Amino acid sequence: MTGALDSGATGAARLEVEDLSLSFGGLKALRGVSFSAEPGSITALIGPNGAGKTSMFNCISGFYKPQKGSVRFDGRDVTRMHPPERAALGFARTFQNIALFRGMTVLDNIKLGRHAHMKTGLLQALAYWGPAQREEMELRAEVERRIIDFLEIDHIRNMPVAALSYGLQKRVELARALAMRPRILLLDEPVAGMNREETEDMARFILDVKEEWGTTILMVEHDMGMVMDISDHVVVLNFGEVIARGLPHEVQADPHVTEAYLGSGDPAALMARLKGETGTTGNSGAPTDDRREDVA
Amino acid sequence: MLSFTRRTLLALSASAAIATALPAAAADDIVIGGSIPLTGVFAFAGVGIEAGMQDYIKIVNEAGGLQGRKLRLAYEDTGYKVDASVAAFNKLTSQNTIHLYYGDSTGFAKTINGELDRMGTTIMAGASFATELNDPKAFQYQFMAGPDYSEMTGILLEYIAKEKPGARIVLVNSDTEFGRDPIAATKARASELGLEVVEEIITPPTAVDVSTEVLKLRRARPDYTIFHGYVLAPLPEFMTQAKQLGLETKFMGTFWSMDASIWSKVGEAADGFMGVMPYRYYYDEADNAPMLDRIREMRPEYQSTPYMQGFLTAMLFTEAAKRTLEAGQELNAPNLKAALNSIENFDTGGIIGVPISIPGNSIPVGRIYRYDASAQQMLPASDWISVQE
Amino acid sequence: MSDLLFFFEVTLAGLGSGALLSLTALAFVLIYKATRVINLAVGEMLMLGGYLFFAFAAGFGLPAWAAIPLAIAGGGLVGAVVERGLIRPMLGESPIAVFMVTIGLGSILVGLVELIWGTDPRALPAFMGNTPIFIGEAYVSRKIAIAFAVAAVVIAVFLVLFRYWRGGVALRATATDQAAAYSCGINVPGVFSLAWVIGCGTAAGAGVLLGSIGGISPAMGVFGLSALVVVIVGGLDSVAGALVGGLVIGLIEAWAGTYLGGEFKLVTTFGLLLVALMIRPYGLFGTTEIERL
Amino acid sequence: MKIGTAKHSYQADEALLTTRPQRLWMGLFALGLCIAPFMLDNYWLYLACLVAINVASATGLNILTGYTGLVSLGQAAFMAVGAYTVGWMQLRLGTPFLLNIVAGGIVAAAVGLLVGLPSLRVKGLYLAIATIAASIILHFVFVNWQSVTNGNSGLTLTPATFLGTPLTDYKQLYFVFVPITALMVLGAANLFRTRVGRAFIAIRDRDISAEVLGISLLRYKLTSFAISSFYAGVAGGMWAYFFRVVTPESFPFVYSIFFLAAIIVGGMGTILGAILGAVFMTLVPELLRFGIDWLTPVLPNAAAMLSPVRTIVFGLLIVGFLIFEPKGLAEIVQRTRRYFHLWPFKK
Repeated sequence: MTGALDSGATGAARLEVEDLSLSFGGLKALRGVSFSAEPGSITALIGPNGAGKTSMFNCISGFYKPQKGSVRFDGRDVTRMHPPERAALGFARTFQNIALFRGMTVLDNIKLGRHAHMKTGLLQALAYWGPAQREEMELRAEVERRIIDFLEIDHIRNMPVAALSYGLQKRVELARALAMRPRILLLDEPVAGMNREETEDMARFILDVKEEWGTTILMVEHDMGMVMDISDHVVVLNFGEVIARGLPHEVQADPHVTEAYLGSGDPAALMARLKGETGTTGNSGAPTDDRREDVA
Repeated sequence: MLSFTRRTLLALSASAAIATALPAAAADDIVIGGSIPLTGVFAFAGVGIEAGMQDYIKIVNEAGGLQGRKLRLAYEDTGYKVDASVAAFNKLTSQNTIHLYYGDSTGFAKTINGELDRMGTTIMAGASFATELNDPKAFQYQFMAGPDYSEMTGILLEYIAKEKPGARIVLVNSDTEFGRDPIAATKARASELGLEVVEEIITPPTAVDVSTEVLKLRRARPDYTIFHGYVLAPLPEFMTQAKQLGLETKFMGTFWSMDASIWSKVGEAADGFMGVMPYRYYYDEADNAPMLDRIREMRPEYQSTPYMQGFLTAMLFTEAAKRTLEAGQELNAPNLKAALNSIENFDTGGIIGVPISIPGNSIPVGRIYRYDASAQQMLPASDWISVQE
Repeated sequence: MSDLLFFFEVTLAGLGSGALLSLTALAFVLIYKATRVINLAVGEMLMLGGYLFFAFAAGFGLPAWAAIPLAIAGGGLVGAVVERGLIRPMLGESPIAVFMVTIGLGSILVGLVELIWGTDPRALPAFMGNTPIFIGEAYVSRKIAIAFAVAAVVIAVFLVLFRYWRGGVALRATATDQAAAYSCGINVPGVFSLAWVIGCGTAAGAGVLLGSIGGISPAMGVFGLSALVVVIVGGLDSVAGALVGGLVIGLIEAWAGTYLGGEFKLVTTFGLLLVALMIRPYGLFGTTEIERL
Repeated sequence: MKIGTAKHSYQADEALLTTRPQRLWMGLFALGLCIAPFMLDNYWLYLACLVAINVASATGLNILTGYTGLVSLGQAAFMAVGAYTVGWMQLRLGTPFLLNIVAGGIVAAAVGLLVGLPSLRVKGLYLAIATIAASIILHFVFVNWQSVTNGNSGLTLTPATFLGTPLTDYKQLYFVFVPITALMVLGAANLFRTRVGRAFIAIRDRDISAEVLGISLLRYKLTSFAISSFYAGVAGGMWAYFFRVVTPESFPFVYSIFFLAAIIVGGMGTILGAILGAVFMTLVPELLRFGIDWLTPVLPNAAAMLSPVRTIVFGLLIVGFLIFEPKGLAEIVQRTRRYFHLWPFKK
């Protein structure tokens, strides 16, 4: 057990999605999507609203069962696995609308991330005795050392999350995902609704995670500036299909992509977004997909 | 939290002491404790019981008490809930020396009897006529001022067997401890007497709609229907529907559904209801019933059957205490119970129409009364019947 | 008497008491539909209706035709007061918290009734007549037959009102989407009040019927539990579900009570409830939606 | 704010009582609990025992409802399972007291596990109603499983024997019940320092995201049901030794509502809340009894008002706390603490 705790990252994993199809009744959310995220790299999944990005994420983390296709994790087929089992393998994610546990402090939220890797049983927990206590202490030490310091959230560790600003909540979510010992980190719109400064901070943290933890990162993001800045690889979805993929600058130049975006909203804004202006996804902090998230 | 409790306790017990000190309580009072249901589903009984006990105590005290010692009733309302009854018991016994206690329910009696055995200071009577309690071995310090429930139905059966040998009987009982109490004994006794139990109906305790049960009754065509485990509802509805259907069955009940004032509110449908009653009614004009005269003198208006029960219980408590004191013995449970059991051919002043003896825990005598809707009274339908063995 | 006739009679009796359950369930449904509140105090509202009738008819000596509307209006008034005083402040709280408020309310109502009228069970003044009704050879208790007829008429009226009356349409609109109803100019708080007034009035009316059959007592609110089963089985937001569910439960209770024994009534109903919850958690006719905390 | 530098170790920071005044108060409280039986008369000892039983059961319900967010109206029925188990073992097997109590808890936990199964499919109000159904079915079993439960008459227990002494009076019972309850409360507090407790809270706050974070809903919802019922079973076992008669009518449905009311009034989802709530809700009706004592000279029929007034006050407390102080007494205590922290000589 102690050994396990030291190995914060037991190596980045390779994620492969192959020919994935998902439909709700008659609505086809994903049609034969294939892509891969290479170990230790940042892959961005982009596309206009309704393109199927969140559905993709939900298939990867196990909420949705795709009708066809597979998800492979380091070559292992995980398509039929339940979310908790995937978590134990090293899947970690953040949510589009923050899904922190409002009844807990920041520290407890982060600790919760480690759940799948801990062993304390019910009776040990009731007694808080021996191994249980040791495990908690080791967790605390590691969280303090590797996560709280790293993400610069020392000052808020005992605050209830409900009292935090939006940007900080997003950061705590990242912290919780890191506590999950991710081998692949799924970030669902990590900077949505943030101001420029917060966005830059977050971009820096994501890069730091990649460098220091060496984790594979897959993110959905609307902020093109950030996507272009930090991604190693970009996959573009539209109407549930992959319409482009490649290096950031290649994708940026792809006419299909421009067309997809232009077709879906106010052209000026979208052009601006493509050029890398920030803060375009709205700053309500409560993205539109509320209900879908709940059903998920 | 603790300081709160303690402080409150001190304040409360001080003021409680003042409050109870008001009616000039003397240290050597003989205290009758009581867990009495003045509220809740059994309030109608508790209110009468309390009045009856108070009145008898007044009579004794006006005559100079017991060897100069006054009687006093110290009681609490229980709402007919066992835990509240136990709480009241503990509160009262903590504040007073209590040798005589009135308890309100079977559950309470069973709960507290262990405590009584341990304390050895107190005997108990109460509102429960449960068959189980009528066992001097298991409940050595318990008694009841009348027949137990099985003895009550036994008296009814005795009457039926005489009126109509071989009669067909339906038993209707509520699905409670109270309701199910006498079923087995009743069936056994009926077959001994050559009566036929043709149907048993169990109703949920809160039954409001009895149509299906009435249909069962109609199919069984009994001569007599014996209810047990109810105060009033759903008896009137049974009787109304049976009348509509032209059923000939006679409806009978046991002590707790025998009060005349309850039935007077039902009206015409109540006419002809019969049941077993161990005491005389308030208005009974019997010779040699000085206590009834006395009650009517103290209370000009009708007093309920629970009143009589309370009155008689207080009388028996007093008699036991009196006999113990007269024998120069200490007031404790064994002495009091022995004194009580020494009661033989005792005249209750007419509350019960025949002299009584209490060899065990009950007084197995009673009489059949029938409700007359025009007179709004329960009138005697038989002589006194004893099922003492 | 043939077994078949007996079965037929039992079935009729079951339908009769089922109609009362439907009526009570309707009170649940009306309130739930508009306000998403499960009002566990419906049983106590029903009891209160019985006592109000008792007060008007026996206390003030009013004739039944005057006492019944007064009892229903009294129930509605209490509903309005409760909605404004207790339920509206809870707007936006978790459904469980509001549910618990109604449990507390039930306790308060029981206590008040005990304080005012005492705890003794009482019989209501008779107003239904006594002549038995026979369908062919089968006997039906007159009170039960009347209860059935009244419940049937009331439910039919509600079904029509929902469809055609403006208030009914507003209620349905509010039930579907509160925010949208607001933006269409529907007075949503008004609809909430209306639902509580009508719901509690209906419960009070059911209480008068129930009380005239079995008498009244502060404990008669337990009937609400059986009605709760009806709405869970029928669907919390479905008037038709209340109707069908009530009849189904009434029949099952009658059959179980007759052929198994009275003690099986409640356990059969609730056993059925568990099965229903496992198979169709949203009821036979309810909208597919699982309540979230 | 507790800054890391103020603590010598994470261990100290993770302790249940982190400040010196807290430890002082707890010490005083424990001392008070030890000497209380020598100060109290029989009636207050009776109440103290009853409070201990109710605290144990309310703490269990709080784990399920307050922390895991699964509403149960079946706590009294689980207590009944524990009480019957204890009664049966005491009478038929004559096994030792502590073993019986633990067995009562385990059997109740098993039943709770079964009753918890619908929680995988239904939530919220529907689950609450499923637990009502379970209580009614259990009641039916108690009435009809004659050979074990003795039907309507129920079981009459002999006193418990502990270390060779029969536990007959309330002082003796106090010295057994209070430590048991204290242990159970401590266990509950410990639970929420570990991953198990965190998982419960996560399920309450957002069960869907909890699943993605690696928490098996199936397992933890059922675990929560089992623990909660275990607590109820142990409390029911103590209840059985306390009243010594267990009948189907001993644990009515309102007793389940009582526990829900206790955690609402005390404060859901805090250890302190369940304790305060159970103490408060047990003692308030008793204090009303004294109120009636005072009123009697003025209002002759005051005694007849006690039970309705209790019923009304019970309802008012539920409604009042939900509307005006949804976080319960525990929040009031916290506010008071914060207020005193502003004093110059704090800590």
